[in-house]
Amino acid sequence: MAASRQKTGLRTQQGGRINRDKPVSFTFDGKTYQGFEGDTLASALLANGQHMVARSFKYHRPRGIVAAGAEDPAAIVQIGPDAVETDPNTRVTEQEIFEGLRASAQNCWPSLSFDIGIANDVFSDFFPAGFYYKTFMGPPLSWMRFEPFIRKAAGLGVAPTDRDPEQYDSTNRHADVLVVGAGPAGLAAAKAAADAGARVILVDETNAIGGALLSEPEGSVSLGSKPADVAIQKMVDELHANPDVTVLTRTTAFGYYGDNFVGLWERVTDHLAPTDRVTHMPRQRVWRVRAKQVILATGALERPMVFDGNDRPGIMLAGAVRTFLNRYGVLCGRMAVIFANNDSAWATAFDLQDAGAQIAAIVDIRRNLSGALLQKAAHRGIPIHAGSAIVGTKGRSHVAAAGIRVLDASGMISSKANWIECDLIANSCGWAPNVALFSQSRGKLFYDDDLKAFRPGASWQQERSVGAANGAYDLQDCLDEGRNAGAAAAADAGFKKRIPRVLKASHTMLVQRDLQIMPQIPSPKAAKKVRAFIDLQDDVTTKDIKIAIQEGLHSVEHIKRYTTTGMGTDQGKIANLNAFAFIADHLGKSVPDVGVTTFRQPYKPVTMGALAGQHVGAHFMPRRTTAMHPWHKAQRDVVFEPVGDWLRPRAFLREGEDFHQAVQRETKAARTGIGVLDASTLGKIDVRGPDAREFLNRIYTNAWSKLAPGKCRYGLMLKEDGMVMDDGVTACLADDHFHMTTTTGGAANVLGHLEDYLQTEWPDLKVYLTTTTEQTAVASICGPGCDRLVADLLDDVDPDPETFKFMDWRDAHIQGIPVRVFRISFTGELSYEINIDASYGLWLWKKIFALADSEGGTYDITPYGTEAMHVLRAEKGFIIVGQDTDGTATPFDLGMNWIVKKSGDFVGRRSLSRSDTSRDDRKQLVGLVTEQPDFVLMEGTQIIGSKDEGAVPVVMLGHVTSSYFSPNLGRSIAMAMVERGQGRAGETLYASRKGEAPMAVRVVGTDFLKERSDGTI
Amino acid sequence: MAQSDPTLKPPQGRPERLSALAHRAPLSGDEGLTMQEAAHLGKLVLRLDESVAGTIVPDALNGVHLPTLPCCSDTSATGTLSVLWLGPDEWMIVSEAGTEQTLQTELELQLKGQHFQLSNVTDYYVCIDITGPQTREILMNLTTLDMHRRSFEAGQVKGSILGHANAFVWQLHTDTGATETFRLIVRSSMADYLWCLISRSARLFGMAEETPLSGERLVI
Amino acid sequence: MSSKYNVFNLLREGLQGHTGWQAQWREPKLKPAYDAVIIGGGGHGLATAYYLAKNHGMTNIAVLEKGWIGGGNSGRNTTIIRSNYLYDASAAIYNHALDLWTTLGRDLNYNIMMSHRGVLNLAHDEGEARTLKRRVEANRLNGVDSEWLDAKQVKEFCPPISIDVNMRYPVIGATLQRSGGVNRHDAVVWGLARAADSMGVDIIQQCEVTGIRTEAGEVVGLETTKGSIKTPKIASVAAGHSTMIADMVDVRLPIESHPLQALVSEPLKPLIPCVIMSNAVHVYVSQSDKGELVIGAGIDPYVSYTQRGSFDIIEHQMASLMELFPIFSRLRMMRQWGGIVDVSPDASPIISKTKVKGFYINAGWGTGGWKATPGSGHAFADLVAHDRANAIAAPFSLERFVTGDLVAEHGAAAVAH
Amino acid sequence: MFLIECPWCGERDMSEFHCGGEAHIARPDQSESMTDEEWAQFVFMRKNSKGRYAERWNHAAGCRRWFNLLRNTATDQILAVYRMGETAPSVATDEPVTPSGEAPIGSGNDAVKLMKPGEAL
Repeated sequence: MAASRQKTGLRTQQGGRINRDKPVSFTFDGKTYQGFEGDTLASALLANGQHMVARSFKYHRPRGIVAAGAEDPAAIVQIGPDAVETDPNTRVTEQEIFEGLRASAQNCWPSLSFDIGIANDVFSDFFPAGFYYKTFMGPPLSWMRFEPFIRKAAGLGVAPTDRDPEQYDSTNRHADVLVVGAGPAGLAAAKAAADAGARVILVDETNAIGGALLSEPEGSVSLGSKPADVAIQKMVDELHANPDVTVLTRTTAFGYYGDNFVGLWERVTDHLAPTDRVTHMPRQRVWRVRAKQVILATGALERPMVFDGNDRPGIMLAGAVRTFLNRYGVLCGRMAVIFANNDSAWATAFDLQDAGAQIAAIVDIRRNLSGALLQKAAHRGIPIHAGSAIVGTKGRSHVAAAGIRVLDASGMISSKANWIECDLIANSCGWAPNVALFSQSRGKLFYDDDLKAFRPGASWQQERSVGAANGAYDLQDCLDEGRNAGAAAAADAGFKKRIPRVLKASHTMLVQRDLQIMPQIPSPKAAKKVRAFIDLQDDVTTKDIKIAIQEGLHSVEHIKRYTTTGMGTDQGKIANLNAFAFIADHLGKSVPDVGVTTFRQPYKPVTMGALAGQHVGAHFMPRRTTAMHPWHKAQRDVVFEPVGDWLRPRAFLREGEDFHQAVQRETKAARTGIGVLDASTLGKIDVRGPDAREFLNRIYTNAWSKLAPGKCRYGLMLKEDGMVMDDGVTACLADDHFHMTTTTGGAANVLGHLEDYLQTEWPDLKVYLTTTTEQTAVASICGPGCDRLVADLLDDVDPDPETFKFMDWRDAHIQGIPVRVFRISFTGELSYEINIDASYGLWLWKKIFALADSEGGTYDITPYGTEAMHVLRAEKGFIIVGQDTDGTATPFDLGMNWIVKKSGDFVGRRSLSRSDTSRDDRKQLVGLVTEQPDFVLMEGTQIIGSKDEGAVPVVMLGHVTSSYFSPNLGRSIAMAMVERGQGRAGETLYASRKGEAPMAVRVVGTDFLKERSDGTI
Repeated sequence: MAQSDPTLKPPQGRPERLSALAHRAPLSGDEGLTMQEAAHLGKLVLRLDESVAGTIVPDALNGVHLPTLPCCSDTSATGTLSVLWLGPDEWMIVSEAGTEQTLQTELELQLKGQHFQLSNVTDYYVCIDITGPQTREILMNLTTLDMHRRSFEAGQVKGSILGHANAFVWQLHTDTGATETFRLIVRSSMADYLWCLISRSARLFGMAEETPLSGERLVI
Repeated sequence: MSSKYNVFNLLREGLQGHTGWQAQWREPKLKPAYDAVIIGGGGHGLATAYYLAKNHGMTNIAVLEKGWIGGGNSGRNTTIIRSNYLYDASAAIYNHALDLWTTLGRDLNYNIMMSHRGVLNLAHDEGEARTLKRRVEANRLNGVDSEWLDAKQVKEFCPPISIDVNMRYPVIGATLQRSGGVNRHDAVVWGLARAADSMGVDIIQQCEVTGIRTEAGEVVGLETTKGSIKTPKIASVAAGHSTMIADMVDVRLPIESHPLQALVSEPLKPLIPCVIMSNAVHVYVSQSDKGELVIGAGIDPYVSYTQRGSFDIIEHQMASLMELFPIFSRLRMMRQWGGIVDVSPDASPIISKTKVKGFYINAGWGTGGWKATPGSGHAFADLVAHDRANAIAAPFSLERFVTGDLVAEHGAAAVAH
Repeated sequence: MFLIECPWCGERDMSEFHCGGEAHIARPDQSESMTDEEWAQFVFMRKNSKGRYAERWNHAAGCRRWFNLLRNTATDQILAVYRMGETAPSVATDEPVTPSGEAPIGSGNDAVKLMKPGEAL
């Protein structure tokens, strides 16, 4: 076993598409290694003889590198310099190395080479598929005792510990033709489409253009008259020169969504050393592409053979071994055994031998091999084992020998074991078109009996699959399919048909031929001792699938879920087809009869940061602010409240005050001095047209036919279900012209609601709507005697309340600037709302405060915030839609019968007379006062009928919707929705309190100021 | 009261007019990329029946038509007055700063007798102008609109969503043809958000990234 | 032969190569007649069958499933279990379900991995706090476990969450239901199927109902792709496809079927200890026992049966997640999928008789049906067995949309996950 | 992620639109004389069809116009766009062949759609 004891793997003397002039050092598990620019972590580790890089999920078995790309099942590690910029579960076959890269093994303890978790493997007989469903069922909650241990054992990598310092972007593109995959087929397609004048996007998920051609020995293939690498570079240069073409490498098409929307994920800086990263570049970028036509040239994926002991590091896909050799200049082993069921793997043997490796054997399950193939191998002196199979392997953390036996005609074992030492088993069970994106596009697959794989059938979207993705494995076929599809796609996208130039490949490569599938290679061992892995990451063996089937799980989806096959981070890219074939074999069905599991987005895992794009942190959602906001923000200690998208000042704290004290002061000031509120955020809608009145009649619950110009009226809006939706004051500007206001949070909804009715239900009404919310800034000035202040402000209108009456409005000027003044009030106090063009809002605001005594003026002016506004309106018993209502209150429930007109339809009217909405035992809005005047009920407190709560469930009569300490009444006040509340005036009820005796409350009217003057409270 | 910000000084003399982006100075980047506000342009929204719109050319508009082709605009020879199609019965009239009130009065007079609506939205909207060869690419980071030259031509105006903000994207007619200018018309309260989001996208082209004003205390 | 699941049988089978396990349920042939037929082999349908057999002795019944059992919303949800609903009617059914969940694994002899790890519902502003506190109070008086946490306590309960006060939507508090949590959806479906099957219930997969026969306004049988069946009782539990079934007997439903998406991350070592839900930021997340972050968001606003939603929703969901958990940004989304949720106008379910005698409907669970599974099956079985709604089911009748007595949970919580 | 053709503005991304639900539900004129049952039909009951479905959309971020859209809800294929007040055009589509309305292609229900042996491409 000499070969296996020394470090296997080797960098070749020459060849490969790496930059041997640029050595790069990196660390894996603390040890420093060397690689070259252009290496992936996988190729660099293999060049250093490091095959084992991970442990499997369940049994913690050693895992090596199997594939060379995104399809690798289990070679995943943690990357990153520290605990913050760390990337768990990173595939070594995709991570490019850079100077200083740090990688470490994950899901193992204490180390990769010695992992305690291997105990699971020792007892694996007791942990078959679904074992956890059969145990840990003690008394209730007993799972809670086991779960922490299970959770700790599960999981793979470790999440970052702090906020990601990187930026991510997302961007939108429209393309005539999007080509996914830049191998020969994709490149030919992109070229043909671009030549036709189409806008083309060509993407490849690796760092280079060329696809499978990059896995061929340099100079071995020519396209046209040039070596392939030169021809490709020329085509790429031409594409780059075309302003309508975008070529993206390191970019994965991860999701094919509806209407030809494809998501691309570009890794912009992940391959660069931190010192090489340009600070303003995003780490990654999502391209949201809307393509008229899509061409899928996503290639084919190689299937591994399923045999006993097939999971040891050093057992790799033959195609991957060839890629590592020819693209990266790495020999994956010095002593190789090739195990195949088709011709393609033989090319790996020949290339390996040419690079200096020894080929210990080619084992092929086919009994009748083509003469040419046999001849070529014999000429090279390679031992051939036709009609044979590898039935077992040896080696602990690396494969050391392959056990070979001859198969008889029926596929059974017919010889004694022949153990051959090796440090590499390159195996191939044939190739399957990579149909993930095609299936995501919702096209129909069909099972190709020649390929023994699914390939694209009928397309559903504007899509074409070409090349190996379409089952065409021959190079010339790929070029031709790509070229034709590119031209056809451009034509379908509206460009003039052109006959694209033919590109001739120099020769036919060794492709899959005479494929013979054996879903599981037989083993001489007792069935229970066989460990043939189908899913290498989640440790699913053929035995697990057998158990699932034996237990009656026959749907492929059930088996997947029961065994977790295909549910790892690779999503079973190379495992699934083997699983389907094995299930079919076991159930005695055909593969298409068994079906396939869904190919879900994303094709491979995409960082959540990239998906979130730029819409994070300060850009997550806009904060809308008013014209006066700079003034608010400059106050010494102001607390804001988000209201819808808006930020409104909640209270302006003065030195030494807490929030409560500030609110009390502001509330008091608005009734005793002058309070000023920024009311700019209220929604405003201009309503105009000869039918405007009729429109308002239908939209609001009350009548609008007689409101005279110059007057305002309060209105309540319902939804068709009869529940209160919004409220506000609307002013009549002219007979056919109204100015409507809405709640701050409801503005957009209301406009949508109104436009909906106008355009769809009543298109005959001549009414136009335009939102004017932000055109005006609004200062609401409130308090006894505030008319004097308003008089000082206005140039030309006398605000004397005797002549400028409640619910009137006037046009006026302030220093020549037009304003509109409304005498409306949400506090019950004398109040004027001054509307001014928003660009003068801050000026007006400052002008008002220049009159304050604190600024050397003469008025006692207090700015107040939304919290004081809430208290003030509650003192007067005004509702806030959304606080005192919750979508279940009718106007009657709110005691607002007066606002519902006696006749005439309006939106929601019919719902009010349904049997349950007209019941008298509904919850109705009332005022509540506590027995202890200084006790403020918590909003949300439940109201009950008796002093003793008794046992649960307790009958609840209602709940407190608003509750404050009113400085103007010197006591607490509350509003509540209470069952039959309107008939309970004077009744004592109880407010339930956690851990304390219920507090007695008395039912009163909601207008507390009136209740006080009536002597009720 | 903190009064370090000059805009917060008590007013003296003439009324002081501030746009919602008054706190943002013009920004520039590579290859002549610039972003600045076109402050206080007059803006009126006109609603009028589609069927009469094509026949009406109010004198007040100086010969500029109400475009009836979707997403089109018409601009006066002097470039000082434009009418943008916003919807089949909706236009925005953009005029020089300070002219909107006179224009509104004249239009009201001339349209008398029609069923129409004319609303002053001068302060409702803010105009952000971006100029430079990379403008389309910057906008692609923000909008799903097709920004290709074949799809978005000079003079066109399209309502869309930029980031999370509704806005009209209008490509101005430029005489030189060399550099393109896109004018974004966005609600005042969203202007700072959009400005910063654009600057974030434009950082790739050498513009300084600015972040939205924040720091408001929201939690007691 | 190892029909009983326990650790001893597991060890014994381990030594014997697991050759003794029996099929968890049979693959019976469709019989010509049943005492009742349940349409829909998801969690709710199988629970209905289980309780019909167990509590009401009705074992000559069939569950018909168009695809494979548990393949609809049962296999697509984020398995959040909680019962802290506002209204009495909702609290009653969801709390009943929570009680049943607690012992269901043992009752079924199938570990459903019921993890009572706690559910946080976050409040980001005063309005939300007010609404949530109201719920806590109502829950307390209804005997539902629920409490209020301030921001600091939220951080203690769920350390990775950001409670940065400068966030766009700062966390100002949350409700916590400690008995809430998550469980393993496949296990629930399979455990219910195995238990129902063992009592004689026929579970027929790949069997689509193509028509319902009625005579004089009464159900007499139905047609399926596997043949005709005589039955006096049909219980429809078809979730997103409820309208298609109800259409067969001309019963109109107040339901719209919308796409709802969810996704999981790659598996990670334990990261978040509980379930976190936010309405304002619109995302909910927990971590599965396997280590995947299980993440859900809102529905798409249109009717669709494609089991696919819009990519925007995923992007917004991720942005929302970054707002709450900025440390997640380098983690990766591994798999996303969509389901079809049957949304009712008041965000409450329908468990009801219909104008057609013998035709019962259980639908309208919207985005929040999983947590109710055993409670829904329990109450529905009672209705089907007795042709009369019990106290738990009564408030959820179809009639409420006529009379206006809605159970308006959406008014209380915007989204009823 | 629909690409919706606004009757005025042309093809735009779905994010610019707002869906208003089922189309052609006219608000009753004489609601007072309707029974509670009839009123409930108008307010709450919906066709919720699988297959051809007419619904209302609004180009909220663009021209703010409401229009109708005919879509196959089994596949999300948009079949037609037409203006308010117009009746739905007749458009050929894969109508549901079974009660569950499973479309032969384009739907994600149950499983990945496979072609039958001999089925033409």
